[in-house]
Amino acid sequence: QPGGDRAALYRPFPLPQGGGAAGPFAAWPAPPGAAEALPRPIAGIGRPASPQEIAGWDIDVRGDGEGLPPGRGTVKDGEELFVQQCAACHGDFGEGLERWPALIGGRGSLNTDQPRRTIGSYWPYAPPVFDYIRRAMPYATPMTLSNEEVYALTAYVLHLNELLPEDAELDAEKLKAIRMPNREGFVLEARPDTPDEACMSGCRQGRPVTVTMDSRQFVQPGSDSGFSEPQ
Amino acid sequence: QPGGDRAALYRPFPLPQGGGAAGPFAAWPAPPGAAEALPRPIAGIGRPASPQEIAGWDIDVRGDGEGLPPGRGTVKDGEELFVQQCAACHGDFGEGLERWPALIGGRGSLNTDQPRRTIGSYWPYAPPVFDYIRRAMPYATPMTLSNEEVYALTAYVLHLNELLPEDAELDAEKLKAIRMPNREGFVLEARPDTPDEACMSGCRQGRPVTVTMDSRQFVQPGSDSGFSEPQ
Amino acid sequence: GTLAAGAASAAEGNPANLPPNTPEWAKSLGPGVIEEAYGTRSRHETAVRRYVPWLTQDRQSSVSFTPLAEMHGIITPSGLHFERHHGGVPDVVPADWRLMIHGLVERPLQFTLEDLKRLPSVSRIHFIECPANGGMEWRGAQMSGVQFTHGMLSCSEWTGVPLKALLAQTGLRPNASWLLAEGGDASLMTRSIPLAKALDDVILAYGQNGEAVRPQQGYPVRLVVPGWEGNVWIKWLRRIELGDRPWYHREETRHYTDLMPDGRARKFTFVNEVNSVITAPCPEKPLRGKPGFVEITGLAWSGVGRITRVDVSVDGGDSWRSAQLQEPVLGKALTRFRIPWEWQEGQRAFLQSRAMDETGRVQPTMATLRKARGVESIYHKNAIHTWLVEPDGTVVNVQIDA
Amino acid sequence: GTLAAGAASAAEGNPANLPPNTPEWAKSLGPGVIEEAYGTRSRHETAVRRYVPWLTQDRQSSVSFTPLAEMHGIITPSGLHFERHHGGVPDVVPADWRLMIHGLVERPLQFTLEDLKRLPSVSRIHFIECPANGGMEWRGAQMSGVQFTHGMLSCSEWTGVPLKALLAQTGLRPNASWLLAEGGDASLMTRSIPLAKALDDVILAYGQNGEAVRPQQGYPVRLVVPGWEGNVWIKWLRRIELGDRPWYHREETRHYTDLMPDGRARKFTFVNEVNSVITAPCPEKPLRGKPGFVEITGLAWSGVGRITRVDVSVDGGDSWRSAQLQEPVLGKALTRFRIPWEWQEGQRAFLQSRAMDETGRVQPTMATLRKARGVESIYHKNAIHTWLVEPDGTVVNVQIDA
Ligand code: HEC
Ligand code: HEC
Ligand SMILES: [Ca+2]
Ligand SMILES: [Ca+2]
Ligand SMILES: [Ca+2]
Ligand SMILES: [Ca+2]
Ligand SMILES: [Ca+2]
Ligand SMILES: [Ca+2]
Ligand SMILES: [Co+2]
Ligand SMILES: [Co+2]
Repeated sequence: QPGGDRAALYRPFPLPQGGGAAGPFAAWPAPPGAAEALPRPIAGIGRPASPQEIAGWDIDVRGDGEGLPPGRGTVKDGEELFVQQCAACHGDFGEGLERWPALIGGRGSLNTDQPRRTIGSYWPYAPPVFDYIRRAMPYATPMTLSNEEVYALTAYVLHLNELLPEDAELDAEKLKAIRMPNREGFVLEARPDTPDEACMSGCRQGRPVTVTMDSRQFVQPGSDSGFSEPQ
Repeated sequence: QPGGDRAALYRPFPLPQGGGAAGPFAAWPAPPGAAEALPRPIAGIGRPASPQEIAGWDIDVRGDGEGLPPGRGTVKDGEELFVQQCAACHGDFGEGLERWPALIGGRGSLNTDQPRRTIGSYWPYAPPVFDYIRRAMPYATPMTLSNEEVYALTAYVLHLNELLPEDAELDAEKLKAIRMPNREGFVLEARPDTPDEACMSGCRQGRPVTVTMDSRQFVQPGSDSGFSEPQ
Repeated sequence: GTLAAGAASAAEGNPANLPPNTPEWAKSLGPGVIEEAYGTRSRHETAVRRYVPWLTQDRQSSVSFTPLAEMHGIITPSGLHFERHHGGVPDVVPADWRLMIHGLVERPLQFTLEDLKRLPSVSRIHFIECPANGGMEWRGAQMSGVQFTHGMLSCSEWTGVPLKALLAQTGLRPNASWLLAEGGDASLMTRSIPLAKALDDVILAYGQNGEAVRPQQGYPVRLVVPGWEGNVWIKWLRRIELGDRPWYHREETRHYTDLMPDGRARKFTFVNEVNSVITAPCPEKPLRGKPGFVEITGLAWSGVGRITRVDVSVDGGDSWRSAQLQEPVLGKALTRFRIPWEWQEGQRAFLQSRAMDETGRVQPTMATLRKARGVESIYHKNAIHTWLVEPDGTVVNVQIDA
Repeated sequence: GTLAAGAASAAEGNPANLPPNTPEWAKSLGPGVIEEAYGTRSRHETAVRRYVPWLTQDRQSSVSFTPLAEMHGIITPSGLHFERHHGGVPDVVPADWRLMIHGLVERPLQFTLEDLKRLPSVSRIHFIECPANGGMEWRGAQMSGVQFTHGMLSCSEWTGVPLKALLAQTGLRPNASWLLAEGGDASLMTRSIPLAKALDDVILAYGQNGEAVRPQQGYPVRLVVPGWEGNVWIKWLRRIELGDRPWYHREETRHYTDLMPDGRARKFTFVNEVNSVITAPCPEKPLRGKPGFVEITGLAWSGVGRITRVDVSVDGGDSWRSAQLQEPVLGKALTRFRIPWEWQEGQRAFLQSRAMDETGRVQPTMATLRKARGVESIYHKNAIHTWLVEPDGTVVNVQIDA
């Protein structure tokens, strides 16, 4: 690993065989010595979780689509649901109202000085869009939509991002097949990435101190930046 | 010192020259190295305390009577004040009402299995009676009596304890001269006074465990002993 | 399997919130940030300080106890720190607070709170214990739980100014050997403290667990006298007078002296000696319905230094095993110990813990302590404590023959 | 002399309570014990968490900041612990709380809170920091004080069960390499955690500073992931699934990844690197009217181990002196540092602190950090911070050329 032992402190996981080349969805190896690291189990503490109990809570959908439930939904149905349940915050076209997050835009912006991170510009994989809408949206009443409805909403949001045609219907297989624009946009943790320098004297070598930025152009020193009462 | 270095942990003070024989009111020597233990003073923090400011707060009276103010008071005046301001709790004769403390009694009880600690039976020196009444009594309105009144009350309380005649008048010199019955009743800290034993096995040498006292004769296990609401 | 499991859960909670169902709090937003700009605990938590009405006539000169059985780790939440007052809790206005230092000094001075906070500061984690802790047990077991047998005990991170930094400001006369510390409450509480201790590790604390010292613990400034009995940790401190001998005030003669069987009393018994207690199981945390694995846990402490070992017995002191000490083990601080055990329904057991400190002091048995001091010394009871585990898992405060 | 002194005091407080007078609270009884069975702070104390309205649309998915300038020592009072929620604070009923562990395990299990408390426990003092702490400063100085530049930072004593003790209960399939931790709040927050960390020092905490974890910090149970970014310390924990690869969920792709200037983002950047900040003087604690001695104090921390050194500069990094570190210095915990200084009215100064940890990592300058990562990575800003002291003692958040 680059950076040697110290880098392992920042990346405490063995990489998949072949590293990045193995693709994002290869299995990652178990850390060495995992089994031996466990203490002895203690009898009588903890109750079996039944398959049915697990099923109700095991709602996660992985980046590779593992966990996607059966069901399907169309962009068209999604549009209707979106207008009813989502547009108040995200805007009719996912453009984002006030400071509620935008669900579209920003493509090509990531290496500019105004990067905008959205589903279309930043999310690397599509199935987590389903996962996130199901677990967390609509914001004030999450976990109230059916899987069909979540498929439809996911379809509509992906359509808004020009990743699905207007007449598309989405199911698990189709969702897994979608290739997101920023799929290759992620690299592994790369720290430590700054030198370990600790000069003790004459460190400025005679250069006078120049203020490059003064917070007073925004706020007075003190506690002006924030409030302890809702604003 | 008995117990060696370890005893010094429990009595971190050099004793007066001649130890106990020097009498209770001898000066105690300064600990070695006191001056050197101080860091350097920091300029500009702290304001001089003027003699007048000190005088208002420097109310302590030492065991030897140092700090007693000018003034005087009679047993007779004390009795009147006591009935008005103290008897509601301590009883007309200092016998103590309900569980308010008694100010008399208990003489000769200290080495019995029902010791009673009072001014007459336990307090070693008389001037702290003045000190305590002045700083802390009457219980709900302390620091409201004049020095004359405190002398009178002290006189009355000492009279109740048969340490002053009915017609006595008390002032600083007379208070210092009173010899309290338990004056010799105190010895220095004597720990460590138990052995350092830590047997690890077979420690009961076959003796079965006998319960000598079971709290259930008073209370049920749990939180029965106390309350989180005033009773 | 599934149906049976469902029935079992129903007995313990609301099935609507249990798997496979989505709990109600996952389906609606809760309150947002700064709903509490200064936060409080969950409404479901009920641990409280308690007092014992028969101990004192009123609640102003009284004591309340820390619920040790509910504590985790070594830090005592400030809201549950035991209380001991002699005239109630004064409402000291910080702008009106002054500390006066005078007597055998070179420069009598007074300090504002602001002054104090400008001086060099230190932070230390230390226990504070009332020397009367467990005093009710000298004659025999009579309290219903660890809150009352050992609950005049707490441990906090204290921040403030070393007393020696203040004495540096005033200077010391060469003959100064003791000082009088005086509180500002209705009892104007006073105690004499030997100068050697003052120059060692005494702190004037304005911080407790990261925030201001709580009113019940001496706001705005209290003394921290590490390892020494709580009464000398003068609260609501207002004055320090340097002298050349002790004052023999009421609280160091009438109280806080230890009466021996011969009728003489020991004075200046400052140190809280090596001590420990099991906080679970205990009468408040019985084993009823929980056979099998038990983690025995408790607290150990010593007024002269670090805890080096805690042994635990489940057979009334016949055999002992050394417990694990939770790092960091700090001097004059609570030390949490833990040791695994197996308990089976129907099994009687006598649980005890025995602490040792870095000076080699070992906690005595109750019998040994009584032999040395009788039963009337009130203070400084540091005997090995016994919990009886009944066959049904009830835990009882008892004393045994040793 | 006396009269003048009296006049000076009057300016600062109520003369009726100042020497030579007896303050009113020494002349009447205050409230007694258990006036507050669960205590609160003095009514004179005003430190509060604060939020920044323009940062978020609402207060449910938002953040509030610890008032670091008001803190003493290293323990954060739980009432002032910063908050970061994504769907508000759920009111989890403890009897209805369940933890489910499943996936690549031998025995899928669920646990009640009671179950958890029966298992072997540990206590550890650790900091928690939101990786977005200071994120507003990547482009330049824009916040008015240390509460906002560094206040997504706290340190508590956490008590709970090592995650590996729970994984021992369920067993592990040989191919398990990552786990998903899921919260029970309205956002059902999820994060993937590598198994190596889970088996190292991760705790399921039910205790915070001696009492139950506060609702805002995850009551009844949260993950403690020492040294790692706060977002993975899943609160209101309800589920752990073992898997053989990470999940790439929204909070580990869309958020909590670090965008570099080339448009690519770093993923799985878990560690909060070595960092420090001066908490006094600071904009909230200016030097106005206090010339002379100043104790510079602050906090240092590192997500990979102990702090070994903190240097302080008052001249914008030209010369440095090493500060004193308050013992105990604990791994992945806040470390308080202090160093004396003299400041005179009219003097301009640039205060900086620079921490080092036991792995040799040194805090970079803002310029160095920008050179490595640009200004758009939001997270993990650990640059040396600068406070400008103006000639009148005002303290300003600035950035300088280095
Ligand atoms: C009341 C406002 C509100 C409504 C209504 C709402 N959302 Fe959201 N949405 C939010 C907020 C706030 C977030 C960000 C939450 C956070 O990260 O803490 C968000 C985040 C999202 C995201 C993630 C965006 C990103 O790039 O991270 C998606 C996707 C989303 N919402 C979809 C939906 C859908 C679909 C609906 C309707 C079923 C919906 N939202 C309804 C407020 C709302
Ligand atoms: C409302 C009840 C009350 C009244 C009135 C009262 N006291 Fe007390 N007194 C107390 C209490 C309570 C204590 C113990 C306080 C403590 O130690 O915390 C006490 C303690 C004392 C003691 C110390 C006894 C000992 O041996 O420790 C003396 C002496 C005393 N009072 C004298 C007086 C005098 C003189 C007055 C009237 C001027 C007075 N008291 C009025 C309640 C009262
Ligand atoms: Ca799953
Ligand atoms: Ca005096
Ligand atoms: Ca300071
Ligand atoms: Ca004592
Ligand atoms: Ca446990
Ligand atoms: Ca990160
Ligand atoms: Co008392
Ligand atoms: Co987020």
